[in-house]
Amino acid sequence: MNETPATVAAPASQTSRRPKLASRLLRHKSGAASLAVILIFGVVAALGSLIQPFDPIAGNVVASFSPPSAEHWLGTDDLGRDVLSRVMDGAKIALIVATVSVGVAAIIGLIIGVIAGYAGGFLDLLITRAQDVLFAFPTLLLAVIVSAVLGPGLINASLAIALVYIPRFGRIARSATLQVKHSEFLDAARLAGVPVVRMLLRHVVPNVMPSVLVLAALSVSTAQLAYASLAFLGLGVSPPQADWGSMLSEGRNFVTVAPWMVIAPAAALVLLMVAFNVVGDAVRDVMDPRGEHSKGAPIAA
Amino acid sequence: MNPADAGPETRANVLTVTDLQTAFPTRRGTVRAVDGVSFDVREGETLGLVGESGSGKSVTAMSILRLVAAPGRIESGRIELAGQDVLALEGEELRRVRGSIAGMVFQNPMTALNPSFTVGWQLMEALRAHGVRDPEELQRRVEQALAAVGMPDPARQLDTYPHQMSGGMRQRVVIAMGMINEPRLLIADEPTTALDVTIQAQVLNLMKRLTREHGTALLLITHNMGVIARMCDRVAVMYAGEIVEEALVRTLFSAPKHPYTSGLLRSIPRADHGRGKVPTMTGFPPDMAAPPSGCRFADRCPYVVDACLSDRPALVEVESAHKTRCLRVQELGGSVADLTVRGVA
Amino acid sequence: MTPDRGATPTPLLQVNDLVKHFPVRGRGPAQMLRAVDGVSFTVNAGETVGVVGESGCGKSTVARLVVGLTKPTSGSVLVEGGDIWARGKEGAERRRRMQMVFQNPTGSMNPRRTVGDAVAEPLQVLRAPGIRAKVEETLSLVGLKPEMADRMPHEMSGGQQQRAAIARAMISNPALVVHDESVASLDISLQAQILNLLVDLQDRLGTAYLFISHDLAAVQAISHRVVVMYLGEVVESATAVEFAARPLHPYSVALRRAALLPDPEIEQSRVEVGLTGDVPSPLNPPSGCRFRTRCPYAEQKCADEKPALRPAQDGHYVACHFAGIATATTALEGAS
Amino acid sequence: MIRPALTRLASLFGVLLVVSMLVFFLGSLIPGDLASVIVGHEGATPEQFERVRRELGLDQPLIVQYLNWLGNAVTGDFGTSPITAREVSADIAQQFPVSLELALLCLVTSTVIGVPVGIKAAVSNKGWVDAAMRASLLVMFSVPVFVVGILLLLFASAFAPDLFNVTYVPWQQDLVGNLRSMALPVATITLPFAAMTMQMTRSATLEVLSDPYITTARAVGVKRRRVHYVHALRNALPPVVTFLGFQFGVMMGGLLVVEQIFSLPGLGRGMLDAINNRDYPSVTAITMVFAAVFVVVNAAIDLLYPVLDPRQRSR
Amino acid sequence: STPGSTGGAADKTLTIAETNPPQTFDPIQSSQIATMYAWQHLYNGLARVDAQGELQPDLATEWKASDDGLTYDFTLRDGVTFSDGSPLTADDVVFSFERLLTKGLPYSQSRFADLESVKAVDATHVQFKLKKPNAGFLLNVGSPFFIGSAILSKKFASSNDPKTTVLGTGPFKVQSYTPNQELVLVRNDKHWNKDALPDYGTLRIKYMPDQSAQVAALSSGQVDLIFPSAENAVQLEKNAKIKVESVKGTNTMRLNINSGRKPFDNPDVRRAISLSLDRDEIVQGAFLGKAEPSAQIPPSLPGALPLSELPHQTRDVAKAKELLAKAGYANGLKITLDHLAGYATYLDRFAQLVKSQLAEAGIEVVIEANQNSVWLDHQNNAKYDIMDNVYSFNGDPMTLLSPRPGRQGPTPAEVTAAMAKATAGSPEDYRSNLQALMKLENDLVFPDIAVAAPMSMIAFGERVSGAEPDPTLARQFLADVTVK
Ligand SMILES: Nc1ncnc2c1ncn2[C@@H]1O[C@H](COP(=O)(O)OP(=O)(O)OP(=O)(O)O)[C@@H](O)[C@H]1O
Ligand SMILES: Nc1ncnc2c1ncn2[C@@H]1O[C@H](COP(=O)(O)OP(=O)(O)OP(=O)(O)O)[C@@H](O)[C@H]1O
Ligand SMILES: [Mg+2]
Ligand SMILES: [Mg+2]
Repeated sequence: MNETPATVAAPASQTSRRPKLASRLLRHKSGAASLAVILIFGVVAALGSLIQPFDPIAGNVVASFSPPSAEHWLGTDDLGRDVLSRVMDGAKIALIVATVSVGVAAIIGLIIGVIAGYAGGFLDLLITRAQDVLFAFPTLLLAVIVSAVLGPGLINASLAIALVYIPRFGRIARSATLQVKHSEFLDAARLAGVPVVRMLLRHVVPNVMPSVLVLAALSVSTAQLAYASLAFLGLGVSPPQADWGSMLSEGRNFVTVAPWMVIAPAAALVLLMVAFNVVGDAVRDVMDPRGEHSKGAPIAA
Repeated sequence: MNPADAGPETRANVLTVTDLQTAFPTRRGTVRAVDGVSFDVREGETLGLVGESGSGKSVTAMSILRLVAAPGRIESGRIELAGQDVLALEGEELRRVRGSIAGMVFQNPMTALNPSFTVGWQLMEALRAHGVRDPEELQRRVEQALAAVGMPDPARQLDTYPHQMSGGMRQRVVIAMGMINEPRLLIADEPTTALDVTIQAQVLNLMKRLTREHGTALLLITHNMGVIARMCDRVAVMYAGEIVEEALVRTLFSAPKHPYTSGLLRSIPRADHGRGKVPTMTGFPPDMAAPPSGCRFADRCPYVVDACLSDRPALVEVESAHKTRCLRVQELGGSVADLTVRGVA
Repeated sequence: MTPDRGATPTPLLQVNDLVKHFPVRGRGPAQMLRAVDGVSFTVNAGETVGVVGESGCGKSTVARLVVGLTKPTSGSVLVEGGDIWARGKEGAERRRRMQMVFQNPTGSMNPRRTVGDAVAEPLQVLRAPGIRAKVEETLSLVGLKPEMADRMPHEMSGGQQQRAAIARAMISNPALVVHDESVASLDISLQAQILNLLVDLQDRLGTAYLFISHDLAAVQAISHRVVVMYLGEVVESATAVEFAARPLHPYSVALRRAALLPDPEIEQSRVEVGLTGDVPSPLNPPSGCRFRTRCPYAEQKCADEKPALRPAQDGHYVACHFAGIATATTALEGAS
Repeated sequence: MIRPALTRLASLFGVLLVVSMLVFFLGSLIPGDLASVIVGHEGATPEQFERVRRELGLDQPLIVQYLNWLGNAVTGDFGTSPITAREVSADIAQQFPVSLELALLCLVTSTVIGVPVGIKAAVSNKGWVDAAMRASLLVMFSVPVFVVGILLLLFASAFAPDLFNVTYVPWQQDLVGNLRSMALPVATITLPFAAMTMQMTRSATLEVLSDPYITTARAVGVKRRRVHYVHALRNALPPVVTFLGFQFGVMMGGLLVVEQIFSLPGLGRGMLDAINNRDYPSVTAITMVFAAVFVVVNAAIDLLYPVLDPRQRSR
Repeated sequence: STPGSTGGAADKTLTIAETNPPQTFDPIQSSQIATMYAWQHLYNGLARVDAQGELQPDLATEWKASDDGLTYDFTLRDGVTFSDGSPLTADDVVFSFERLLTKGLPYSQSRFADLESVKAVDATHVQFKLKKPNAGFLLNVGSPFFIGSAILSKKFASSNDPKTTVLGTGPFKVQSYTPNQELVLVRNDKHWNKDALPDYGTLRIKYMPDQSAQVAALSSGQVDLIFPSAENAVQLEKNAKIKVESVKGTNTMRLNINSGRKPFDNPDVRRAISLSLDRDEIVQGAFLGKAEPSAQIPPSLPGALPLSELPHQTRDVAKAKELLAKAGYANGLKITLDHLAGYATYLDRFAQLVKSQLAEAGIEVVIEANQNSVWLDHQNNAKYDIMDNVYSFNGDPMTLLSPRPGRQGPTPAEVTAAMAKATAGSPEDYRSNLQALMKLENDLVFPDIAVAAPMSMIAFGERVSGAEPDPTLARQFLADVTVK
């Protein structure tokens, strides 16, 4: 009469494994669309001069300030250079700044934030204070110092921005870690003997990621502007190669004379930045355990 | 006159649920967690809802106050609460019903309380939501409610945060919150699971007093057959989203008509079972995303015949106040309780 | 105290005079909450010890202390005679031999990882081969379909989550599993299935259980011995059979009395019984016997003198000056 | 009770000390030279250079310069600017209130916009109004401040010349004038900052919205708004507040562009000038001000944490 | 201007916008032109060079040089007082110049490098003694920017710090100064020349670092007058309510060449660079047409030479290539342009044009954009290849032609000789001697390549009339402006 259910045969499986993050992201409508936008910018940046209609840095002063036309789709700038080509050229810088500065900062910030939050005690104090020092340093000064030490240039300027951004990621990651630190699922993992590193990677990081992602997406935009100001101080790429921020700061002097000089780079910037933010949200959404229909209230089991 | 003194038939229905269907769209397809459930609860009456884990009891409870979370949806049916059509209510009307006409006690006390607010604040919040403003009255009523659920030192607990309480204490707070507005219907989803038996007894006594003295109707969801036995007037048994049997409590325990009910009752551990020798049913409930077309219990049922696999049985009233959902109910005679169940010697 | 010392020289688990105090800051000066206040018991290999007691009496805290999730204020937890807080690998190895099923299944699953991942975790750590197969097998053992491995915790009902949690605790064949209300949210048929399963596994693998529950019936259906706790202390300890027959502590008796029977005939005519009085606060426990404030038999002595846990009969220990004054039979008489 | 407060205080000063060392020693790594700035861009003999350097004390070893500075700084003396000969502390006393006001105003306005929109975005999965609001905030966020600022200026000068003031007016002097001078700068940065606040709030709110206690609150009939703005928000607050805290820090230090465009004599501009001129006393002092603000805000947030999250109180 | 004997209505205010605030009020302590704009309202010199390059009396009514050119005697004007009413005496003049010689910045001191001593002959006579004759001495005394030549009150300056407090003889006195924000000046009614006083009582100078914000301020009427950049002028010209006035300016934009470095020590390389520049395109591209091609001495100054008469001032790419080949760079050359970033937008555009124009001659230019302090550092230590720079006119045209020892290679002997000849020569021959020097420098392309002279522009609203910009960008003209 002892009937344990040990012999239950598994009914024919009709569910596949949970789809991977990437494929879920691709099914997220606005997420996929924004990913496509970023991809297009990536292609434009990668192909570079192959698809640019004109040389982005050579112009003809005689043809300056020509409004958009069949020849120059987005018009020409103060030195007669093709705005479209320059915008296309700027895509590369925008993407490098975005990925290097935010990528490096997010990864390092995540790591040290999670470690600080999880370890607590002295290590926490040390990391937090070190971050505080970085954070307490005026952004501009810090970036100037770093660029000065590393030398000017695109990558170095991006790294300088990364250094400036590390503490924000660190803080966010730390506070998110503190929130999950005392959850029972970590206790369960501890009981399972999960080593610390794996515990952080598998259990803590996924729960910390949402806030980090949102911040990362936002930082992509601010990084562009930070880069523009470093470029202004002479710490970015060497002119006349131009990032969108510099094009804008140049163009705004002509906003009533040649509005296309502002509109074109601004549109590119906005498009890319919004795309990054929507993708950030989308990743957040698909990472949400509550699945595709993420928003809304709970289910009570 | 105390409404509880009236005969059960003359008492008014506080809750009538008719053909409720609640579904969750998922990747695997639509899960019909509640699939055509009908029942009613009268003033001063206690209806027990028992059944398999995952059979849709909680979802039914949530549906009554329309608290089913998106993407879950009430697809069809009718819920009448104290004369109001709940599914037709909008915004503010619906909100006023919640808590005051029907109160709710949730299953999991560990998470049902807001960690950021004191217990006292949260209880007062429930009162404030229904117009109580006077601070002294708030304080008095909250203390009363906490005392009523057997909370030691109620005045002190007001300033306590949920995380500072044990599971049992939290559960009592949750119960107090469900009852604080003296609702006409109390929906209690496993209200005593986290409590030890002495406290459980207090809580049950309290609820019983409520139904007797205030005529509060009680929809009690529990796994504990002892609680059912003690508390309920009638019992509905759920299986895979459906009610498979509904009867007066004594009838159900003594003469269950549905094979599932019978199997359930026999699974209650008894002293004479011996360690690890509790008789159980075989198998597991069907996948609710693709339920079988026939009887949902068919693949676990010892009495299954071919017709069971193809025809979906209806819930029929086989005796007065006794409904069951089994094709073979007539054939199997009065009760399935004593029949030998397949697989159990 | 080690009731069974004679039977097995070193019990699997030995808990000695365990104390856990939590500092609580409220209004006024900081206070100590005495969650666990001098608890001792043992669990032998292959044995089930049931723990019952008032809610808030410190059962979960004991559970966490036993598996090493919380460090005790004082006292020790020994596995096969060795302290689980020993430095280095030794302690970690001892702690690893114990698993726990948490009281709250929802909270004990990472909301962002599948149930299968959660269940597989203890094996992944050991880098055992054939994890997926083992996970599916274990899931079916606890009555979950193998495909459930790919679900997220929130997609399962409370009972399903609970079973997954049990599967996780069992999968690495630990020497001891602490069940903190592990069957409370299951329906009875499942409860029975799980209880049978636990017994079966115990018979096959020799796993020991520390089984914490409010449900006396369930505790008796699985335990060899029963420990009764009240307000951070052990008040009674006996074999399950003995406990079923003759609970000696007034609190144990009250527990037995308050347990509901699955019989409407009895229950609906039962007069309202149960303990009166408020549960005292662990911040400020009563002097002497902690149960005296609710005990119908309390006398002055109970307030003055703390009763020690002493043997009443062979293998039956109780902490009461008047042990046996209340009996289950009188309780049952009172009930009918 | 007292010990933690003291260690806390000590660590704050520790941070300030480390910052001051960093700014001193790292600052010297920046290429460019104060003496060059002072000498200017026409001929000077090496001897003349030496003289200038000696007068500035730049010929001493850095460590001596630092210790001198530290000795003076603890007495509240941050020296005088070698460029303007003004007391650095007097300059800062003038710049600080400007930046503080700007940052506070922006913090308030961006929070007032960002938090509700963020909650709204989190709680409603449909509704094009929310989508549009979010989208437009994001768009505003991505347009550089110097473009938005200039457009606002142009529009205002063409259509509403009375609504703004092109130069800063201290509020003690004329409150209305002060608000007119702050209106455009605040408008310029409010939206981008609001966009950030909105995103953070949305994310934090989404995290808590699915918690069961939210259902509990709804079940007892708490008004929808109150559920969102009290019950949910309260639990979403810790990360949002952390974020707002560092937002405030960023604003104190990073509103340079706005200060430039709208001619506000704030710390950001002071810092830019100081860096450009390698006016080390000013650079150091302004850095210390930023650091102090940051440290104070940080400490305030840390103190706020247990208030916001009771679970962090008794541990 | 037509002020009455007491000036016009004292309650009227002229509000203008300047981009950069003054660093200091001490007229020997800054080399920054924006700082000197503030001095111009507050101080006077003994004499002043006018737009034609002629020296006009100011605090001194007359002066006389000795025959050997070593002694100059100045007679002070009667009745001159400082703005606090204290009279100007010879002691003040002596004090001012002695202060310059002991405490002045090298920048100011170098203008009077040949000055040996100053002494008061009596209360109204001052005598300057030079170490050697200097034909430019008087012109330096007459610097419109008062570089080292402003007269301070001895009594005041000994007891106050002139860096932060002011007492001068100028048409205005300081009412208040809020750094980075606003300088409020009021009319100095004690001024000796009532004709030089404005018809309004207050001059409010707002420091607005952003040019576009200045345009907005001007169009909204919050500011009466600004000094627009070329792009702002282009925009403002479309605004009917705003008047834009411009004159040919005396500033010159240049490329400094570090002749101490290879290959710039080779005159042919320098010539090639100069020949590669298309000055017309630069005028158009960098200045939007608001400039003219220029040699070291700009066309607006007397003594300027037509560019056609100067070697290497007209583009000839073929010849440039030829010279490069001759110098051994037939396959091109890669050089760095040390660009002064953040100074002016025209300079940014100029750098980019230089890059593209030199590229056509096979010279690849890498633009290194540097902040002021770095740029200055590179310059002072000769750590650059070529750098862009802007020179302003300070009275003595020699400063526009002087090599800068230590910042480039050694000065060729013929240049040294030509300079000595001009300095030692008579003031009457000064102009023609300088012209010869300029020709020589253009032939050697040393010490720098002058490219263009931007126009001096002002833009003002309807409240203002009678405003005429000064070619030197000097601000003294503001006292002549009439405010409605
Ligand atoms: N959000 C959801 N998405 C998909 N399925 C859901 C969701 N919520 C509930 N379900 C499913 O609906 C069914 C009914 O769940 P419900 O919580 O009502 O069960 P229950 O009877 O209360 O079980 P238990 O006794 O274990 O609490 C379950 O099969 C569950 O998996
Ligand atoms: N981290 C903590 N900080 C402060 N007090 C705590 C903490 N954990 C538990 N307690 C307190 O310790 C006592 C024992 O709690 P515990 O959770 O062990 O009780 P329990 O016996 O498991 O109760 P239940 O049956 O209700 O789950 C309770 O009063 C509880 O409030
Ligand atoms: Mg349920
Ligand atoms: Mg517990």
